[in-house]
Amino acid sequence: MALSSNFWIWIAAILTLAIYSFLYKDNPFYKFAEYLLVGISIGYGISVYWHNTIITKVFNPLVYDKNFLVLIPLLLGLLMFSRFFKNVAYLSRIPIAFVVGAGTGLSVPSSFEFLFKQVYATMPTKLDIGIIIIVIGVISTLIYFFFSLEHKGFVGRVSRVGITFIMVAFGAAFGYTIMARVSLFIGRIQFLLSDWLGIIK
Amino acid sequence: MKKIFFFILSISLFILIFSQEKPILTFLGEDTPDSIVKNFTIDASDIPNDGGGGIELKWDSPEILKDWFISIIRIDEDGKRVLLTTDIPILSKQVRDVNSEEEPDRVIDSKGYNYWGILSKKFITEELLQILLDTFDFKEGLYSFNDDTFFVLSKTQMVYSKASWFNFLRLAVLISLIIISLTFLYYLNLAKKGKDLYIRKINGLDAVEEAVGRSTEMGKPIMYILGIGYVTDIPTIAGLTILGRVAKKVAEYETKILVPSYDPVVMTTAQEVVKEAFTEAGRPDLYNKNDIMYITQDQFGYAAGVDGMMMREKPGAIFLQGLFFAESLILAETGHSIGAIQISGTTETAQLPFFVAACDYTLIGEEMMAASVYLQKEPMMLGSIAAEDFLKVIIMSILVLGFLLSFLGSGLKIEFFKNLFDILYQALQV
Amino acid sequence: MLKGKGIPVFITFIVGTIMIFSFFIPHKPFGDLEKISLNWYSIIAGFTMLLGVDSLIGMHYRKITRRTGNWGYSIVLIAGFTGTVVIGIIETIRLGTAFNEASYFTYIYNYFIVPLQSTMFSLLAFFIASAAYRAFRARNFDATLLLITAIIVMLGRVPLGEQISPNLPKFTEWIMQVPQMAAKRGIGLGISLGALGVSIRILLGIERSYLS
Amino acid sequence: MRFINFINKLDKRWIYLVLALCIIIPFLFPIGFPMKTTAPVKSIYDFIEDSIPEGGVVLIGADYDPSTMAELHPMAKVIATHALSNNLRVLFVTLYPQGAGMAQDVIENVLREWNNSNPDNQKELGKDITLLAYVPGVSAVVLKMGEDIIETFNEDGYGNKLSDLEVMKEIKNYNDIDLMVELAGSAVVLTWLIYANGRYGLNVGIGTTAVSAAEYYSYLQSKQAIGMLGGLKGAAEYENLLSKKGVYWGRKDATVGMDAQSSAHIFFIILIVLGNIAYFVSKKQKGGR
Repeated sequence: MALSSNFWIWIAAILTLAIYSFLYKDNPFYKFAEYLLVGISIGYGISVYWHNTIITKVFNPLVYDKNFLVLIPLLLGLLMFSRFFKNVAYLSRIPIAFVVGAGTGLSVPSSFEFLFKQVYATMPTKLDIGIIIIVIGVISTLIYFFFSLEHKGFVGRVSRVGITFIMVAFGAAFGYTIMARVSLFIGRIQFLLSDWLGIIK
Repeated sequence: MKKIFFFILSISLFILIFSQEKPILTFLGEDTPDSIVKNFTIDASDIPNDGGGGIELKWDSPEILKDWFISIIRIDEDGKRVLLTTDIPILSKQVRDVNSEEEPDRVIDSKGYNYWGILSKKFITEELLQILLDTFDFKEGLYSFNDDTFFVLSKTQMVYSKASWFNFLRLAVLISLIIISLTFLYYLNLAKKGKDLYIRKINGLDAVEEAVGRSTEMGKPIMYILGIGYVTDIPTIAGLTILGRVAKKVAEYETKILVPSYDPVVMTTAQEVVKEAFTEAGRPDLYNKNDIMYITQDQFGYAAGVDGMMMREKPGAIFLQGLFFAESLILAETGHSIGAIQISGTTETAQLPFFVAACDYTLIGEEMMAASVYLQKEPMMLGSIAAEDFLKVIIMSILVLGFLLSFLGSGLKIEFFKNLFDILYQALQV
Repeated sequence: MLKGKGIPVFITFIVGTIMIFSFFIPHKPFGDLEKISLNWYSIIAGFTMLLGVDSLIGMHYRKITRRTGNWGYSIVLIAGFTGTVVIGIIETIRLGTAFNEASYFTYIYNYFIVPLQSTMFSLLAFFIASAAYRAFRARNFDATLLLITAIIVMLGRVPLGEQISPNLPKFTEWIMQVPQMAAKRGIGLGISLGALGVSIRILLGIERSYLS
Repeated sequence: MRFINFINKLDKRWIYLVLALCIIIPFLFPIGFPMKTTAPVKSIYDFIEDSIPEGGVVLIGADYDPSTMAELHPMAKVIATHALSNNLRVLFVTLYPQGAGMAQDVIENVLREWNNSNPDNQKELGKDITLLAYVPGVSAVVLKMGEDIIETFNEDGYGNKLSDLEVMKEIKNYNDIDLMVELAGSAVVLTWLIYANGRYGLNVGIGTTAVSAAEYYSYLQSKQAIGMLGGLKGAAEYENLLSKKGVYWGRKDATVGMDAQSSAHIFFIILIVLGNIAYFVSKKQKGGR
């Protein structure tokens, strides 16, 4: 195994190092990589969009399936361009209103399902110390999110317990995630040492 | 007619036998060695609570058939044959005939279908499958093909699929939706009538003024990051609402606000939000559309772009409000390294620990959604917060009730409470 | 009349309500509404993407013509953008689709975008270290608790923890399954209630800043 | 005191540098942190070591793709190597098309390492080890193998007829397989447990990702699975057992990865402890003044 002779591997390796140089400080290499990534990813995004949306979701249904329903989003999409003209700019509110309405409408039932699932999962089907702690934890955390009561007296004390639970949870989640994040770096190191430099195999 | 067809088929098979050594399909008789096989039936029925286009097939799995496979062929009113499945273990007990809209052979509502089951101990070969789909005259009984025997089973009754007008599985959700809507309406009404409603202190939000003020003193801009959500995401909308309040403060302090965006719809909306806030503050002249710019719709491309912008513009205060995923800490750590005051908030629980670690103030989950209410303190908005709290009381009551019932039922072994608990438990399942 | 917020708020209300009811009605056309609306969103968003590109490319174009700021890098950005699009077009003509294994467009994805993205992502390994170093100080009771649980869980994830006590990995799992889960559920319940609150405020037109 | 000041004003970049070294050094100079062998890993090892007679057959299921390769690939290597070292035959099987490439890579690697290190006991593809061709059907394939393995696949993954291969001699169905180890990060593990173990009584061991491991503990308790390798750690433990036995020559990928993880985690803890010491010392100083 030796240094890679593949032109593309070299590009990937140099770009990788350019991003890491940001850890030292902002510098021309990082800037180059950053602007390149933003530029290429938009170019890529537009191409994917052209392929997945314009062709598959608008052109094909319109031309082959004679599905004229897609004219509605097409029109709504065109209304977004009213932003370019000051006197009709307000028209762009219509597609936004549509999109937000659909989004909130969809989120209501899914919030419900989530609510039910969480309560269902918390139900004490068997009695042990863990279940008792979970019930106490859920209730005290919920009390912490009480907004219409001042957190004083009993409510205050329970919400303190809630904060304690939240802090333990954050500490645990933080510690638990480190392994996954270190793995990401290991992945890049393997690429650099093995695919590019060929030091390890 | 069918008999003639079968006759011709038999003759042609006969010819085939003698003309060449091709695989042969022979009918061995209606009698089957295992009476159980005879009694094996498939039930076909419309799938309830769906939008139509689906039929469910079920069968028992007797012990004697545990090593067998079943293949199913669907024949519609017009005689068109479609292969539903081949060689699935009898043990699986059911299969659903559901296809996507694009599939030309999908089940169509109010068209009649029969299903034939083919039981075999070995896999059905491609050749046999072709015969079954093309020329085979379906008749119950035992057959042999290439030395392997298999059974053809009685067809199911004619089934029709139909779409339902109400999904009964979601009844519990509908009932609670009605209850919750009524709760909201009650509290909104209460607020309308002028009842004083209270909202507790939210630390991070009191710091908005301080953050904007200090940043202005240092002559640095403010940066507002809405994360990588779309306008359809509730946290993003909450973030946009907070943006309106922050932008107003920014206009009052006559400083600059930068909003790098991930989604173009969010960008255009943010532009309008900031513009209106500046107008409200009486400084429409300070509004610059180009300060609210699009970066890219690529998670880490966005993170790279915003990081670079932070390093070069050196904002004095950074707001991270919206939907954040893995990029949360990349942004928050870079923001910290340039010494900005950071106020963050998100509903992504997985990212909250990182915001808490890296930012000065963090709005945790619901606090962020309540922020717009806190910042505006309009009676109607406060009413909705009070309704949310009332619902929390209901949830807590259910949990406490569940706990008590479980204690009495499972702990003290009182049957009555155990049954009550089971009822409650079932009701919560959606 | 169109200029006010009245009509948009009405549209939001109607669309939102239909969406909520379609959750309970599997029958056509309601059953398909979710799919259709997501489809429509991607079409509308596609048009706004052009607004986005206009915003970004416009900004960098101005930088280049005025020679302000890091205008040199703006050339890199625009070159990257146009290069990718042009190669996409050429490869589509050459191979029928740009998303072909042999296409240079795929090379751009594999050797530019993937390493850049994954390296950006891997910066987290470092940032999580500096954040931990700074934040995990025993300033008060809560902070102490935070840091102790973090350390216990860290130890429980690696063989060293097992060397200290074979129960440590089990204890780690217990922390994740019990107290961590409890707080996560509590926060989750709060979030779904909060989301309901926001949704209802939006549908009833109480909250309308998104329509500014 | 100078040290405390240094810690208090510590530039982040020192942290970054040390962390990077903590992770890179194990790759260049493997450390081999001590680790205890956990019971589920040991039981798979012991099974191959003690319970299978020479010439026996180990079936390895490679149902993973590049996304979980880091954790599962080392497992495939160690188990295959271990089986070869006891002169057992190794068959790879895959229920998903992506798995075939993974399995071929393992076979190539293991054979190369083995033959380089054992000139007097050369192993051959088709004689000691092979990959069964991919056949669609998942659970149906698992069931059919219980009847007749050669008929299920017909060919090996390289296009040779199975009936001609020496490695398949006297193998008819699960009765002739001594152990099956399924490597997957998905629920396909259950297919093997339910059908192959449940119906045909095949001995099944599990190799899975650290994330999925928790799901399968109950199958260990109920003895449906004879053992389990969980994540990089499980693979590293196995590598250790093999090198103790003296039959592992390849790169110990899992051990190295685990070393990097361990040293990174230890560094995190030291960092936090140092930060707190500095914090308390400087707080005391301020309080004393």
